[in-house]
Amino acid sequence: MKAVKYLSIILVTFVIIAGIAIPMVPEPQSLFEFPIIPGLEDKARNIFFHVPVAWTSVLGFLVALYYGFKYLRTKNLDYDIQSVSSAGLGMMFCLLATVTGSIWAKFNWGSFWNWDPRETSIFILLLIYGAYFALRSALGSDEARARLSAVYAILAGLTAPFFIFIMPRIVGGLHPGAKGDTSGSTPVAQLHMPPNMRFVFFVSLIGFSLLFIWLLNVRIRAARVEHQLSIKDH
Amino acid sequence: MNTKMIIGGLVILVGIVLGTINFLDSNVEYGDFADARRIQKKIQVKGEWVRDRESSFNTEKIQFTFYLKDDSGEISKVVLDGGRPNNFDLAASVVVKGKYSGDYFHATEILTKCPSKYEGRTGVMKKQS
Amino acid sequence: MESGGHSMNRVTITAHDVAKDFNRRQIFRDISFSLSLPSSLAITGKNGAGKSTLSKILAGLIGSTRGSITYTLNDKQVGIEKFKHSIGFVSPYLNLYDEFTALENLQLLSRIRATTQQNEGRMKDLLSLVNLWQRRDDLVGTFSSGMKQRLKYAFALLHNPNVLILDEPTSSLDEEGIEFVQRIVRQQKEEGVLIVATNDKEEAGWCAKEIHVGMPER
Amino acid sequence: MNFIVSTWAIVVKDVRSELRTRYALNALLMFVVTSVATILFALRDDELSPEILSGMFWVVIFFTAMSGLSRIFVSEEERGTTLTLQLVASPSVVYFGKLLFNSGLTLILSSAVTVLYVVVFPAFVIKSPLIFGFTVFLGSLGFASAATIIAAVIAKANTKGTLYPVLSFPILIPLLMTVMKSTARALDGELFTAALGEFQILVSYLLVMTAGSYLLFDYVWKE
Repeated sequence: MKAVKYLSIILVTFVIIAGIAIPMVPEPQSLFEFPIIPGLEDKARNIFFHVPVAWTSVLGFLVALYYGFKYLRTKNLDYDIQSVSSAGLGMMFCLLATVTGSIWAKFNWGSFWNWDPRETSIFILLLIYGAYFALRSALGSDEARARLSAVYAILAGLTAPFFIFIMPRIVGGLHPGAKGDTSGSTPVAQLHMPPNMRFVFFVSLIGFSLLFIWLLNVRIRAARVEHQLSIKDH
Repeated sequence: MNTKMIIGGLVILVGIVLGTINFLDSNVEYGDFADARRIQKKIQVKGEWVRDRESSFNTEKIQFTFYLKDDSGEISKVVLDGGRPNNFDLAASVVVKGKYSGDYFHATEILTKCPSKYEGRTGVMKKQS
Repeated sequence: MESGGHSMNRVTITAHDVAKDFNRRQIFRDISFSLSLPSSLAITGKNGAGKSTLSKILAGLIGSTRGSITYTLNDKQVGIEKFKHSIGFVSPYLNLYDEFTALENLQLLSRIRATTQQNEGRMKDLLSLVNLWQRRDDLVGTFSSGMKQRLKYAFALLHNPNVLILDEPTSSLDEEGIEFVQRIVRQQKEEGVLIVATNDKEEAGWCAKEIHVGMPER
Repeated sequence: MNFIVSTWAIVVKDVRSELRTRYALNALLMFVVTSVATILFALRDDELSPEILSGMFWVVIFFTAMSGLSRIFVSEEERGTTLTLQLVASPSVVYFGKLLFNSGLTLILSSAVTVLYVVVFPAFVIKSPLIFGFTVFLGSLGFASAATIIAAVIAKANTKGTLYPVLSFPILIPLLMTVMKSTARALDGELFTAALGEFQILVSYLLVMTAGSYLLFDYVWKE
C-alpha cells in the first residue's frame, strides 16, 4: 500500500504540473507543447482532471457494489465497512466531477447545466449515492444497514445498462459521445488526441485510480478502528 | 437456491441482450431538410452554418435567422426562436430541432458542436513531421 | 386433542455452533444440540439474552450470523422452505390479521400454505379447543390480547406440525388458557418435538432438556 | 403447482384486506384527483404540448404510486404480520404475490389517470391508442416491479414515507424517460412501428427488474 500511496502522489503531481504548465501553441513541434484546439484553448486542460475524476466516481460505485455483493454472500460485516467506505469516496469524486464538468460547461457551452446525456448520467449517479446514504441513515441495526444498502446498490447497478441504452434515443447533446457524435460512444474511447496529450491523460487515469485505492485503504482502516472502539465502549 | 440463481441470471441476461439489440439498431433520429418537409413533424437536422449568406437577429420577435447546409448538401433558411448561441462562430456543426413551415425551417432548439473536441490540428502536425 | 389421524413424520433439528450478532455484538454463540421426536427442549436465559431470537432462528424466520441449523424429514435432509410446513410457532412477535375474522385468518393462511387441504372440521376442532368457536366470525381486531394469544395456538396447530415452538407460551392467558396450553404441550412432547422459550421456571420444567442462552458476564 | 396456488392465495388475501380497509386505493384515487386539480388550477386556459402532457401524465402516476404502493410491505411490518407470512410462505411466493397485487393496483391507477386526463385536458387526445395501450400496460408493470422491491426495502427503515420516492426515483428514471417518450408518440399519432424500440426497452426493463428483485428478495425479506 505504501507503493500505491507514493506512486499515486507522484503521478497526480506529474499530471497537475504537466497538465497545467505545458504551453499550448498553434503548431506544436516538441513533446512539451500541446496544440491549441480552436474553441477550447486552455479549457481543454480540464480533460486531464474531469474525466479521471468522473471515472473514479464510477469506480467507487462498482467497488461498493462488489463488496455489497460479498456481504450478502458471507454476512461478514467487514465487507460492509469496505463497501460504505468506497461509496463515500465515490460520492466525493462524483461531486468533484459534477463541479468541474459544470464549470467547464459554463465557459464552453454557455450554461452550467444543460441536461446533456453525460450531465444527466452524473446527476443520476449523484441521486443514487444520495439515496444509498439516506437509506443507510434510516436503518436501525448494523446488520440491516449492511444487508439492505447492498441490495439497493445492486438494484441501482442493474439499471445502469438502461441509461446506456436510453440516453442516445432520448436526448441529443454536446458532450463527446452524445447522440450524433460520430467520433465514438464514450469519452475514453474517443481519443483523437496528440500522443503527448494522450500520455498525460492516461497517466492521470492511472494516477487517480491509484489515489482512489490508497484513500479507500485509509478510510477502511479508519472505519475498522472506529468500530472496534465503539464495541469496547459498551 | 442454485437453480434460482440460474433462472434469475438467465432472465436478466435475456433482458440486457434485448436492450443491447435495441441500442445497436436505435436509429438516431436525424434527418435532412427534405425529410423535414416531407414528414412535417419535429425533427433534428444536422448541418453546417453557411457563413457567407446573411444572418440576422430580429430583436422584436427574438428570432435569429441564418442559413444551414444539411448533410445532403441542401441549403435552407432557418429561423430560431431565441438568440444567437454564444459559440456559434466556432461551431463546426450545428444541430437544429424543429419543424419545416412554409419556406423555412422553424427551430425551437439549437445545439452547437465544437470542432471534434481534442483533435486540435493533429492533421497538420502529422503532415509536417 | 386428536392429531386428526395424521401420522407423524420422523424429524430431527440439529443446531451446529449457532451464533447471532446484533449491531456487531454477540447475543449468543456456540449453541449446539440435536432434537428428534419425541423430545422437548426449554430455552432459558435472562431478558435480552436471545431466547426469542434463537426460537426465530430455529423456525427459519431469521438467519444465524454463524453456524447452521439442519433439518431432516423422514431421514432426508431438507431445506427450511420445505421443513417450514412441519413447524408450528407461537410468539409475541407473530400477529394475525386484525381486519379478518378468526376463521378467515385460519382459512386464508392455510390457503397460502397450500400443502394441506382446507380442513373446515379441523378448524372447528381447534377453535373450540381454544374456546373461540363462538367468536369465529368476529374481527381479530376486536379481540383481547388473551383471545389473540389463543387464536395463535389454533393457527400454530392447524397443519399438524411435527415441531412446535412456543415463545413465552402463556403470556396474557388466563387460568383456563394455561390449562389448554399444558394439554397441548403434554401431547406434543410425547408425539413430536416441543421447544419452549421462557423465563418461567415452571414452564421450563415442562421440558426434558434445557439450554441456557446468553453471553457470559464480563 | 403449489407455488401458483400459494402466490394466488397471497393476492386473494391482500385484495380482501384492501377491500376491507381501503387503505391504499382511497388514498391513491384522492391523490390523483388533487394533483390533476392542481395542474388545472395552474393552467387555466393554456394549451399544453403533447411532450409536456405526457410528462405530466407520468409525473402524476409516479407521485401517486409513491403514496400508496409501499403499503404492501409497510402494513405487514407495522402490524407484526411479517413473521406470520414468513412462516406460511417462501420468500419467492411472497414476492410474486405482492408483485401481482401492486401490478394490479398500478394498472388501475394508470387507467384512472388516463380517463381523467382525457376528460379534463382537451389537448390530451390519444391519436395512437395501440401505442398508448402498450405503453401504459408495460410501463405500469415495470413500474410495479421496481416499486415493489423498494417497498420491501423501506419497510424495514425508520422514515418510510419520505424515503420511498428518494430510493425509487433513480431506479425508475430509465423507465420514466422511455414511457414519456412513447406516450408523446401516442399523442402525436405516430405509427405503431415507431414505438417498437421503446416497447423493447420496457420489456427488457421489466425482465431485468423482476428477475433481479426475485434474486434479491430473500435478503430483504429474511433478517
